[in-house]
This record gives sequence, structure tokens and C-alpha cells, in this order.
Amino acid sequence: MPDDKFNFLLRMGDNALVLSQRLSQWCGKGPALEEDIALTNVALDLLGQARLWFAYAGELEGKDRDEDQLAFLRDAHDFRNLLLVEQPNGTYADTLARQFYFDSWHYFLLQELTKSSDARVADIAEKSIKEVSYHLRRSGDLVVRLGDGSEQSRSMMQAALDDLWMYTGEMFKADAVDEAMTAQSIAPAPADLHAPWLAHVQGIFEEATLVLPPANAWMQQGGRQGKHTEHLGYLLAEMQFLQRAYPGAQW
Amino acid sequence: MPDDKFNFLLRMGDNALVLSQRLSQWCGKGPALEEDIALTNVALDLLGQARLWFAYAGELEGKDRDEDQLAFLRDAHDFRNLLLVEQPNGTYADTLARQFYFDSWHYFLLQELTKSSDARVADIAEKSIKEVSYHLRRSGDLVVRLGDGSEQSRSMMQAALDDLWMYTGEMFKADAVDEAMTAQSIAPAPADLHAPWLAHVQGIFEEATLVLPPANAWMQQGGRQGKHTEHLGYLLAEMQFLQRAYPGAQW
Amino acid sequence: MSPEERAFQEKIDAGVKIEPKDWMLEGYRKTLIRQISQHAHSEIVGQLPEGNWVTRAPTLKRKSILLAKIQDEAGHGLYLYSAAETLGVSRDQLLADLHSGKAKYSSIFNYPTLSWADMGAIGWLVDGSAIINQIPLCRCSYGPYARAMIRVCKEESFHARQGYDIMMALCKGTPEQKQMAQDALNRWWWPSLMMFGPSDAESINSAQSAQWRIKLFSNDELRQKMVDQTVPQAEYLGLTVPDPDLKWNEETGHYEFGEIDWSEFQNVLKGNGPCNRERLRTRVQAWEDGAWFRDGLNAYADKQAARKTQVPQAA
Amino acid sequence: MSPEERAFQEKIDAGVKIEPKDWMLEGYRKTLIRQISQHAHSEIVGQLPEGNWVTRAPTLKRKSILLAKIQDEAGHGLYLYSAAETLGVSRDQLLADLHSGKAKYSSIFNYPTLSWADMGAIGWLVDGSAIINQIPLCRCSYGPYARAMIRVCKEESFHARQGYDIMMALCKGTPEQKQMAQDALNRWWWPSLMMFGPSDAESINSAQSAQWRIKLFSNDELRQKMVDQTVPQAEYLGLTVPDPDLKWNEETGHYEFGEIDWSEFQNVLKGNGPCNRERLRTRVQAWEDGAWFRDGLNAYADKQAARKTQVPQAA
Repeated sequence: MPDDKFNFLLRMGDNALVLSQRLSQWCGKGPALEEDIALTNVALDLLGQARLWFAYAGELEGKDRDEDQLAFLRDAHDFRNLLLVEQPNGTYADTLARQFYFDSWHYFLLQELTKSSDARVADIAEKSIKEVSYHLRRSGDLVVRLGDGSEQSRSMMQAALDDLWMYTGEMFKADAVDEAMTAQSIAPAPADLHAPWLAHVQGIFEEATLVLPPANAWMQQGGRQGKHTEHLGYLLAEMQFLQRAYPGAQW
Repeated sequence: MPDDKFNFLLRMGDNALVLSQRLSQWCGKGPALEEDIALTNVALDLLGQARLWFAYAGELEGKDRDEDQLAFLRDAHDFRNLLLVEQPNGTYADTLARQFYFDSWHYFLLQELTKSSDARVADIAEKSIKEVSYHLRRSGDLVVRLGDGSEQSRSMMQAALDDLWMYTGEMFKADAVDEAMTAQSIAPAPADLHAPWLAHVQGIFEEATLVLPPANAWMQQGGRQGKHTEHLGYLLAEMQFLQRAYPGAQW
Repeated sequence: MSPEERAFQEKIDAGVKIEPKDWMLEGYRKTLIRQISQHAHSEIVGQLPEGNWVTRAPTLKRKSILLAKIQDEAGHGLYLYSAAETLGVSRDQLLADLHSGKAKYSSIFNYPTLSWADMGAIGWLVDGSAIINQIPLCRCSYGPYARAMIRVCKEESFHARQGYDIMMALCKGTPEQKQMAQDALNRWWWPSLMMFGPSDAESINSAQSAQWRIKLFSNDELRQKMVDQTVPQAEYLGLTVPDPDLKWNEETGHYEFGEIDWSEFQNVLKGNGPCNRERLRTRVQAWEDGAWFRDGLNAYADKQAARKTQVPQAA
Repeated sequence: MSPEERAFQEKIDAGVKIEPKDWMLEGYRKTLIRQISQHAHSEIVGQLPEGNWVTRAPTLKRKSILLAKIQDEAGHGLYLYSAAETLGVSRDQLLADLHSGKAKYSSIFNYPTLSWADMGAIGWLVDGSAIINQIPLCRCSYGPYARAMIRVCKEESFHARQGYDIMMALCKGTPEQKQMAQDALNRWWWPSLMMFGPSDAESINSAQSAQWRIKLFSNDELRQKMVDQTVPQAEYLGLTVPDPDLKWNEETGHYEFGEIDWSEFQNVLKGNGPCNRERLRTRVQAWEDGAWFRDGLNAYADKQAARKTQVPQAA
């Protein structure tokens, strides 16, 4: 069904858009000038990727919805991003923990998507993975340095990683959309990403002298099916204001 | 000019609406159950007053705009509230300081408005002043008890009152709208409210053993003319979301 | 059974209210404290999912009704803590137990409110279920609790009606609004049925509580009542109850309904609901952030008391 | 004048760059530190008014351009702090001076950004003025500063064009959008003119700075250039410059413009602008909130260094 692919593309785009939006809330408020620059860089990369996914999704849907209509004129229940990426910024440790879990998954996913049977998907993945390998290196490196840093940085990183752990399970759970994508060799089976993700995450935890949260912890889910946490609505109200308040205007 | 009166009514309504919106952000998060109840009560009173002012403003304007269109379909530059009421909640001390300054002004203003040459204005003022005398008693009483309370509560109240002082000057500055209202005996001259306001505020500061900020401090202004602080846009984006996202829907 | 115990049970059996100063069984006292405080905590925590939409209510009238409702809930919390205090426990102690996770609140508030329609669904389904649970308690054996419940139930029935009114407006509205209402029903239906607690067969304390008349109907009876009452309301709204097994049984005069997923109930109870962590953290944070305020008021009260004693000397 | 002083001034007069290791006058060094750090601080604080709209940018493309611009500003801050550091002062010391209020940043950032059009007006007017100020500095006497300015100016001219492009879109848009653009021009026009500083007659250090070639044109000359450049652009947009005294002088070939309200300038400088307090607090808060992060990275670096020294022993 073309609907499945449309849904899959929205999931990719929404993850990138929502995380980029969160990161851009840090503008000018990071803990060091170098971080301001690096974080904005990641936000920009993700925003660019979101635009590529939305452009394709819009074309595929054939209803003349462009990237802005997809980004600014859908309400929360039509967003398909992971719960993880909509979680509030919290402290910088929380922001880094969110980024680290996401990058680690995003990287292995994109790696598989470069082999997609859909040439356009493979192409977008190819373009994105260079940026995302940098994201992956950066967030892993910071987790290591802060985990193995001072007593305070260690305990803050550990707490942040523990807190967000319950939002990681959703990355590896398949639904009908995923099954269709896997059947058509458009995307990997979500479960197949778990082993490489865990190996990478585990490696970084070890190097960072941090304790991996329990494997059997309860995992939240729903974002990819449009059932979000209470945070997304506020994020969208802010992000979408101008398009909503001035319908049809050109900017 | 009927425009002046419309503007005046919007100022009254916007003050009440925006402050009510701020107070309602405390729902379920106050420092004590009794405070949750009292603060919600004030929020409800102000919301009710906003509706009365908007109803009159809409009728006067004669463009068929009802209370909801006035509340939910104007952007920030069309809002006419004082800068004071849009300031963020901050700590509970900040919230109380904001309330105390506002109530002290609101009360004396409404007292004059009960004598308005415009019967409808006098009527709304009459209905409101009973509620507002309770607000005034409550916020003054809390300032006294917290100012003359513990070391910490004293310093927090003092800091909060100092911080917001610069937003009080605007209450007493007249512009063309005020001059028209005063000329028509619809509303008092803003400057005339300064002496009773200051006397009341001074009395409470004394009883609270707090130090009154300097009389010659620089005062911010602009809210009543639609030049706001950066906070209002966010407040409106959240408040107006549903009306903007689902134009024309009945709720 | 001691003579006191016998007299106590006889009073209950005769429908005479037990009052705070009366002799009572320790188990009765403890069970009541647990039950009343859990109810009070639910009112307090229950402000949060609704507070989540009060700043985004779609009209000023709806905002006003929702604010008033949340205020009522805080008020209910107040009555109920007072009722619990008559049993010799302080509100601060009860709150400490809430904050430490020792005391529970209704699991229903561990679900998120994701659209405005949830304000309708909560009023209609959650308050609706609460009323069914609570009306019998207006006749329970402990006087202060029974009297608190009378006040609570009066207001709750308003809330349920207001909730249904929100649903009605949505169902008469645009297709998007109707979809919002259906989605809310889908998400709140089963959790609302779970509010009545496990099936009686599974419920450990039911028999004892029934004997003490602090539980007057079984969980399953109350749940059936809720289903029977709600299904026609859903039909009237033109909404579909998310239960393929739901059907009217002409013979019994009741609706039959599908299996409840009790593993979900247990899981949310264990702390794994979508919002358990956030709700509790929000309350704990509010309490901690408010410490300076409560301390400040206490310090003032102490000073005032001291000043009063000093006045004669100064004169 | 000592021989060193004479040689120093001769180099400057001959257009030879002063480099960090060269002998320099203490006054020259101090003036440069003040000027460069003030410029660096402006880039950092300048992220905030634009950051205020990045989460609300109206299209993904505009959001992307704005984000990239803010990133550039952080980058400019970085070059400029590095340039200042060549004069023997640390970035941490400079930041401490910013946070304590001892060091200044451009007063323009003490005005609020109230609509999306302000993103246009800032690019067009504020960055436009900054470029006019900065282009001459690419030829200033201090090498590291001159080289930093070359990089900065290249990017700033993009920003100014992007800002104008936002204004253009708004002016071609709906009446509401055009009104937004006019309102932004009304609010930013005079503060932008003030960015060049007081009239030369009032400017104390100008002569000395001119002699050192770290100031190459007078404030009034630069301001005139800005007006001459900007007024036709405003006309092209169909916007009205908020100055009733503005008129073209055929003879001089320049625009004449009205009196600047220098009391407002002085007042904002004193700390009374609409956002002075908030901008500084935001930066101080960010710095304090980030302490654990910087400390953590330092602790890690120390451990790594220690481990490296220990490796031979362990081997």
C-alpha cells in the first residue's frame, strides 16, 4: 500500500523535525560556545533531512502537500515520531542522553536504508548518513567524557540515560507499516537494529564507566502510531503558530 | 471616537484574560492545596471579567466578533494588556508579587469605573469589584506574611517585588485613548490612581517589613499600545492553538 | 470477639454511623485511612491531566468550566484529607506517603491527555465511573467519609454532565472533531472499566470491607452498571465503543463486554503507565518548590503568636 | 615619545599590521581588548533575540536559514574571542566581565523581537549597520582583528541579504504581513542608527582610535552611509521610514535625517532597555547551568592526561 510508505516517510521526517525543533530551543543557551555551534549544526542537519523526507512523502501522497504543509498543518495525532525525540530538553545531560540514544539508532537505520529497494529512500539515506555518523561520534564521545568525568557529570549522565531508557524500546518494535516496508525491502525490520544498537550503546556505557539500565525494563510506545506524550502538543503549538495564524500566507 | 472606547475595553479584557491564563498555568502545582484553590478562584474571577469586557467590546465594535474571536484570533500586536500581567509565573513569590501590584491597581481603577458615565462599564466594574476586593485582601495579606515570615520567604518576596517594579509605571501613564476616556468621564485619568495605589502598596510593604523600590526607577511601557515583551507570543501560541488549528469549529 | 468489637460490628450492621471519637477496630481505621487518602490523592493528582488542557481550552466558556472543575477537585481533596485526619493521621504524613510512592492514587491519571476531547472523555467516563463507585459510599459506615462523599458526588455529577456536553459538541462538529472524540473514547474506555478494580474473585479485601460497610457493592457489579449506563450514551453520540465483544443481552438486561486486559492494569499499577513517573514528579516538585512558602507562613504565624504574648508586657 | 612608541606609530602609519608578538602600547592593547570583546559579546548575546523566533519560523526553509545564521554568530564570537586572546586575556575572563555587567555588548540586542518581521529587520538593518561598521575594520592595524573581520564580514553580508529577502516576502504578502514589516521597521530604524554610537563631537576616544587605525571613519560618516544605503531599499519595499524629517538633499547627494533621541540610547546603555536584564540573566543562567558540563569535560581531560603519564609504569 502506498499509504504504508507514506507513513514510513513521515516517521523518518517527523523524527528529524521534532528533534531538530527541540535542539533549536537551546539556541544561545548552551553550556559552552563550542556546544552552541555543534548543537545548532546537528539541528540544521536534521532539519535538512526532514525536508528531504517530507518532499518525498508529499510527492508520493499526490495531494499537493509540500514540506511546510506536512510540518505545520498536522496536529499531534498525525505526527509519527518516536516518543524519545519529543521529550523536553531538561538539563544538557538529558539533551545529550536523548541525542545519544537517537543517533545510535538513526545511524544503523540509515546504514540499512542506503540499501533500500526504493532508490529515493536509499538516496536520502546516503545523503544523511555522513551527517549522522558525525552526530553519532559526537554524542558518544560526550557521553564517555561526561560519564568518566567529574562525580557530578557522571551522576547527571547516568540519571539522564536511566530516565530516557524507557523510550528506546519503541525503536525496535514493528507494526504493519514496518512489516510492509520490510516485505518490500524498503526498510530493515526494526528488530534487526536492536543488536547493533545495543552493542554500540553498551560499548559507550562501558567506556563511560556508566551502568546500562536493565534489559527487561518496561518500554513506552505509541509515538510511531500517533499516540504521543503530553509534550508534543506544546511543541507543535509553538512551532506551527505562524502558519496557523496566517493561513495561506507566503513567507 | 468609538475606537477609543473599544480600545479601552480591550485593555480591560486583555489584562484580565492574560493574567487569568498565567494563573491557570499553576493548576495542580501550587505550594499548598489551599493555594491551588485560591489561585484558581482568582483565575476564574478574572476570566469571567474578561468575558464581560469582551462581550461589550464586541458589541460596540459591531463587526460580529464574539468573546472567543477577540480572545483567540488576535495576534500579540493587537493585545492591549499591561506588560506586568504577561510576565512569566517564575516562582510563587514572583506570581504573588505580580498579583499584588496588579490587584492594588485593579481595585482602585474599578472603584472609579463604578462611577463611569458609561452605564455598562459601571455595571461590569460593579460586578467585578467584589471579586477584586477579595483578590486585593488576599495578595496583600500573603505579601505581609511572607515578607515578615522566614528569612528565605522575606528575601524571595523582596526580590520578586523588586523585579516587577519596573512594570508598574505603565499603569499610570495616559495616552490618547485614556485622555478620550477621561474627557468623556468613562474612566479616571491613569495618573490619578497613582496616589491611592502607592499608599496601599507602601502600607503593605511596611507591614511586611519590606523595602519599597526607588520611586525614580526606570519604568517599562508599551503593552497598552501593543508593544509587548517577548513572553506574550508564546502565551498566545499555546492559548490560541485549537481555534487556529480548527478554524470555524464549534466547541 | 471482644464486647467492644461486637458492639462495633452491631452498630455497623444496624446502620449507625461510626464517628471519630467512637471506639473502632484498628483494621477498620487503617483500611479507611488507606481508602480515603488514596481517594484524596487521586483528586490532587487528577488535577494534572486536566490542567494540561486548561491553558489550551478552545473557548473562554469551556476554559471557565474546566477551571472550575479543577478547583472542585482540589476542594474534594481538601474534604477527603480532613476526613482522613479524623482518623488520627496528618495531611503532611499522607502527602509524604504519596510523594514517596508508598500511597497510591487512581491509576487512571497515569494516562496522558492528548487532545481536547480527553476533557470530554474524562468527565464522561472517568467521573462517570467515579460517581458509580462513590454514590454507595455516601451511605458507608464511617460518618466523616460518608458526609464528604455526599458533597463530592453532588459536584461530580456536574462534571460528568459537562464532560458529556464536550463530547456532544465534538460529535456534532466537524469530521475532525468527531474523530477526536472517537479517539478519546478509544483510549479511555478500557482504563475507565479498570477503575473499578480487579474482578471480585481476585479482590482480597472485599469481604472484610463489605462486612464493615465501607464497600457496598462488588467491583463487577459496579463495572456492569457503568457499562450499562455508558453504552447507550456512546450510541447517542454516534461513537463506537472499542470492544468487538460488546453486545446487549436481552435475557439478563445487561450488556456483555469483552475481556479486560488486567496485565495492563497491573503494569500501570506497578508504575509503568505512560505518565506515572511524570505525575508523581510534578507533585513532588510542586511540594518541594513550595517549601519556602509554607515555611514562611509558619514563621509568620509563630512570630504573631509570640507578639501576642508580648503585647501585655509592652503596654 | 620613546623610540618604541615612535616605531609602533610609524608602523601603523605605514599600514604595517601589528601582530600579537610585536611591541604595542598598553593603551592600544586595552582599547583593542575592550573593542574586540564587546564585539564578541554582541555576537553571543545577539543569538538570543533571533533564537526567540527560530522555534516559530514560518517555513522549514526560513527556519534553516535562521538557524544557520545563529550558528554563524556563535562562530563569529569564537573568532573574536580568539582574536582578543592574542592580546593576553582569556575567554573565561572576558565572559566573567560580560556576566558581571562590567563589559558591554551592543545595545541593539536589548530590544525585543516581537514578530517574525523582526528577523527580517534585524538582518536588513542591524546586520546592515554592522557591516558598514565592520568593513573598514578589515583594514585595521591589528592583524588578528583585521583577519577575523574579513571572515565575519563575508558572512554578515549574506545575513543582511537574507534579512532583506524576508522583508521582501512580507511586503509582497498579505496586508497583515506588510503591516508586520512596517511595524518592524518602525521599531528597529532608530536603534539601528544609534548602533554607530554618539555623534563624533560627543565621542571621547575617537581621535586616539583613529590615530591607532582601529577606527577608520567617524560615527557620523558611517551613519550617513547607512541612511543613504537603506532609504532607497525601504522605498523599494514600499515601506515608510519612521522619520518625518527625512529628505533627499540634491546638493550634498545625501539624505538628511531627523534628530536621534540620544537620551533613549543613554538610557538603554544604562541598563533600562526593554530586555537588558533578561538578556544578561539568560546568558548568566546558561553559563551557570553549564558549569557541571565544563567541569566534567575538564575532569575527563585531567584523568586522560594522568592515565597517559601512567601508561609506561603500567606497561
